[in-house]
Amino acid sequence: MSSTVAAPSKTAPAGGAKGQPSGDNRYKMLEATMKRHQYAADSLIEVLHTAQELFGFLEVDLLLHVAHSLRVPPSRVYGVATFYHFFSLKPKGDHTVVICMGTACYVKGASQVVAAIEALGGIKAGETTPDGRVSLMTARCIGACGIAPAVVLDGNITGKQTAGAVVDHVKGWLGNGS
Amino acid sequence: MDRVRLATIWLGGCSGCHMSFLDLDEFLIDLADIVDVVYGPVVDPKEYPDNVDICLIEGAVCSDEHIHHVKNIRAKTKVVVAFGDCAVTGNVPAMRNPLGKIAPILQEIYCERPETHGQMPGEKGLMPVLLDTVVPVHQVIKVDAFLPGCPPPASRIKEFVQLALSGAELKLQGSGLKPG
Amino acid sequence: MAVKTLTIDGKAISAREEQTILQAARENGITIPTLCQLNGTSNIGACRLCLVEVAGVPKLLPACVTLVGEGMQVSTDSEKIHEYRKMIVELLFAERNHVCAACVENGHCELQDLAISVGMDHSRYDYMNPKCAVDITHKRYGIDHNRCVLCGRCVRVCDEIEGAHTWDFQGRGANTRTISDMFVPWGQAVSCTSCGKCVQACPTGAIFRRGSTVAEMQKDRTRLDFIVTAREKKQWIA
Amino acid sequence: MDLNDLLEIAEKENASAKPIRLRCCTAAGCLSQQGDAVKNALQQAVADADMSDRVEIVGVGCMGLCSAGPLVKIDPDGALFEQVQPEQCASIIASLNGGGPAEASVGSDDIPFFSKQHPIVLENSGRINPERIESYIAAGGYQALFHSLREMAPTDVVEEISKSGLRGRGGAGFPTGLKWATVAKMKAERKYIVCNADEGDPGAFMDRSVLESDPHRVLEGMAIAAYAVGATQGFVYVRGEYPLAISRLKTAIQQARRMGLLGTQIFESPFDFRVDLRIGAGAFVCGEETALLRSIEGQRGTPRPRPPFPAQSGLWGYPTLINNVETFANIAPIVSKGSEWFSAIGTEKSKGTKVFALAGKITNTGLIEVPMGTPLRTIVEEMGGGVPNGQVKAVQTGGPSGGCIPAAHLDTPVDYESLAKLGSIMGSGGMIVMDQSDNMVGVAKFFMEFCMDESCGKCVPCRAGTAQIHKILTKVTDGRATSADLENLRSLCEMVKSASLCGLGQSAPNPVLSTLRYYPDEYQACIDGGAAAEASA
Repeated sequence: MSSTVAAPSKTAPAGGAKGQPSGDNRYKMLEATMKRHQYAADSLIEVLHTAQELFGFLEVDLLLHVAHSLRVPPSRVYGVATFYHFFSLKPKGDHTVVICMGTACYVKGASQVVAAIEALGGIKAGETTPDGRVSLMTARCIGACGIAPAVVLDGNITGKQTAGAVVDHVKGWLGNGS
Repeated sequence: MDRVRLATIWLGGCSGCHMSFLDLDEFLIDLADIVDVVYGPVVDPKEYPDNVDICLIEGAVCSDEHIHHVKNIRAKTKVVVAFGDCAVTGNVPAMRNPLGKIAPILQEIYCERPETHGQMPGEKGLMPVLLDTVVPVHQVIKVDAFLPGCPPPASRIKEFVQLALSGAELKLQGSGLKPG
Repeated sequence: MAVKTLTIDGKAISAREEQTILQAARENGITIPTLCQLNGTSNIGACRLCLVEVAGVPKLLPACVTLVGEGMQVSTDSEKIHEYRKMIVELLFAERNHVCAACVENGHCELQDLAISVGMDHSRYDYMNPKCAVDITHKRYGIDHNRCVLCGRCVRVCDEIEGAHTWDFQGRGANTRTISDMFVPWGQAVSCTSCGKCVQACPTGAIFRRGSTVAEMQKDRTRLDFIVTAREKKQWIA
Repeated sequence: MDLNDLLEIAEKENASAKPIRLRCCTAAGCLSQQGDAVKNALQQAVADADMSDRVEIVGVGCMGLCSAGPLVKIDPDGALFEQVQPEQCASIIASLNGGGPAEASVGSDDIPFFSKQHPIVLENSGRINPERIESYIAAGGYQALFHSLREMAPTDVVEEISKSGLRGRGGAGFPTGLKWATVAKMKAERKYIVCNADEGDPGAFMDRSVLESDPHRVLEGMAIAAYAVGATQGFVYVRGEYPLAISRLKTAIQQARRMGLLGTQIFESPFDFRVDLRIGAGAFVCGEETALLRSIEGQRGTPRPRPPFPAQSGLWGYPTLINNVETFANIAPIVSKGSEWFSAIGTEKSKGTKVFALAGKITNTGLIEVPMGTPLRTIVEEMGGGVPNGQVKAVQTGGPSGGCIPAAHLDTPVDYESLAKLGSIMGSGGMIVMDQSDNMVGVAKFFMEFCMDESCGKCVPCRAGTAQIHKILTKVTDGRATSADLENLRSLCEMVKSASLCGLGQSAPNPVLSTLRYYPDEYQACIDGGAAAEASA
């Protein structure tokens, strides 16, 4: 029962689309997406997809900008952004390893792969190594059950994986700084 | 009729439930005619006796010592009663649970706060070991009846004791169930 | 306006066709427990306390959103329903950190009243002990998430009656939390008009008036109903 | 565009085909095993051998046998190569030119895995190029839409689907014709068609494969449905986890629009139909139809009580027809070949075929399509080839909403009713085979963790109940549970099943209840003997 207030460090006034350099092309592209959807409130999820693709993650200021543009209450935007696991409010690491935890992968030992990477990176699933190199995530069945266990390494689906092989791969990321 | 062997015990709580019991006032005198208090903070015996008919447990289970007590009580008692909110829900003593494991809490309270003396109290083995999670009594042993309230008002305790003495089902009804 | 006749717990009653089972029951003095339902706001059927049995329907139906039907035979007090209600209330107590003894709402709390009405003397479920924040940044009110039951009454009253939509939920499942604006402390939520409707709407001590101490907080839900009636029906006298 | 144009496109497409064609699987399963590199290497080898005039390399959709991927099939009547490596490609091409046998492992398509199938939904999968609409048209595509629009009244189409006996392939098995008739009867200024491609059950990848292999089939089904019920706008709601399916659908929609097969005045009829994509964002609950609708509307995917059903009040309050991918994929063949043809397949109450995704401890993993009523044993032991070096212990169907069917019931015919009787469900079609090394309490806990994480949090039984069930199961696997805990587990499961708001909560207890029913000893062993081993690989 803590008496602290859970809140992000950053707060910005509602409707404040501040801090967007007019030269930032990404805002223009986001604007184009919203325009294509005629700034309709019900395009919120589509717009958040685009925003995350452009910016990598959804910062509070960015969410406020979207809320303002689509005329959706800020609390609803935040509620939607945190309801769906695809959206990330924190920056991801340089590399990502996504371990499928679908049933087929589970019975073929995916949890051992997760445990191995957690041990290697000293992080839990859903976290990024402190140096920002690697994010570890688990997925709800990526539909590659035929080749379980499946692991997505920087966007590439790989099948029939073992803890050792994935550890070796991730070691490469942690090691050489590329 | 044999005299009823009653025990009470005070675990992790404030003793308010025992105080409320004492608020039974003149009913205590009636009780004394038929009940022997065989164990508890208000009587002398140091060992929990065998063949106890009914035991009122006040307080939550907070330490290894409490676990030992309740298991011992369960083995030697016919009717075990969770007496008051701490025993029933964990209540105030359980408010530390969301803070996480006990070691860092003790560390902060005894060592890190500026107004404290910078060391953990007692030597190893001298003090009961606090549990990471405070739990109500029924999560450790089987509990036969629950008497909620913080504290249960004397009237509710009286009603409960009368139920117990009459041999009726030990289940309070209506506002008798109000926690807090 | 068509009228339907039906029975609730064997009692024959009539109701207007647009009425829900809950409304019909209340009009006839039959109590069905509720938690997420709040007069004046939309019904969402979320707490599942008002589930009733309807003859011929294999599923339990939420009385708050199920319309009356001709010849319907509704049962609100079967053993199964009583047991389910009790389990739901026990789950709610185990889910957050409800400490009645230390709560502003003690004695006036809907959750506490439910515990009494379903005959709960303890929760058979392990306590979850989640970490929950207390936000007292608003100058007049506070929100203690330890006591929140996620009924959504504050969210709906703020959106539907006040129109500010300060409140919403973030996250999902057991990690759902009530938030104000972009998850800022309530005191910094610029959309909040400080109208206090959420305080009145909250069934527990989760949203309270600051300065209230144990058992001091008493809420008046009828004010909300009054506003809606006044706005929609132009009736200012109940 | 009319029928002649369609036939002309088909003719042109067939005429341009070269004498020898190598089909390379480019669905996600094979792609993840270098399927792309294999296709490129084959193309390079053809160019190097200067055989481009008579050999072509075609990327096709899923051929089914994922465990043997990447797969390459030579047409006509050539070999099926398995686990092809890029470095083997030159020898494969050389073998076509009389250069000795290819240095790649040759499989057979005359094994039960293939021969016992009855492809309807998957008839084009692995055959046509999913990125070319011409390829679909050459396989007879969009003719059913033409027949519907030009030769049938909307009510005839509904009637035909009703007579076929088709039931929803998303899991619950609601009669498709009845659903269509309901939407068709609604009077509204607007109606919507929604294709539920939010295939969230872990262990299910049928819909992904259909979308990756034959996206136009789904679009055609949606268009026919739209015509039948009077809708003009459709949405395909696809999981964000399926990027390849999304990109192929996007391509397909563009191509169809360009050809006038979507858009206004389709086939010179007054019928307009537009399809948009909506990408899910990682929430299993959005497979539930009312949650899916809220998600399309840009909101948190929380379900709402039904009635009103989406057929009465769906997207933005308008009547909305929601079917899943496989259901829509069945529509064109039913219209083309007639309801009698379709209803002759399957069992009395479950007509047609069903696509299943075989995975887990089984030799042949991948996709199969079999007539309804095929015994589980045929699927698992004959077609799937059984458990490698082991025995089948249980088959999990229906994902987190389904149950575990013990080996003793392998002779059960797979249809909606039979599976329900065993305490499981058909679900969307995932089948995970488990062997003796799998601990069933661990499996139940795995599914409960899934449901707990995916609960939307709106209703109390699901939100708090799944978390509490998971907690009790953890106590069981840790060896800390008592028989009182087991009793609480059972009663809580019953309550969550009966009292939850939507299908997620109502079915979440199924894996626990079915394992309690068939494997009570494993639970008891945890209580008597301490911790259970987690299911191991």
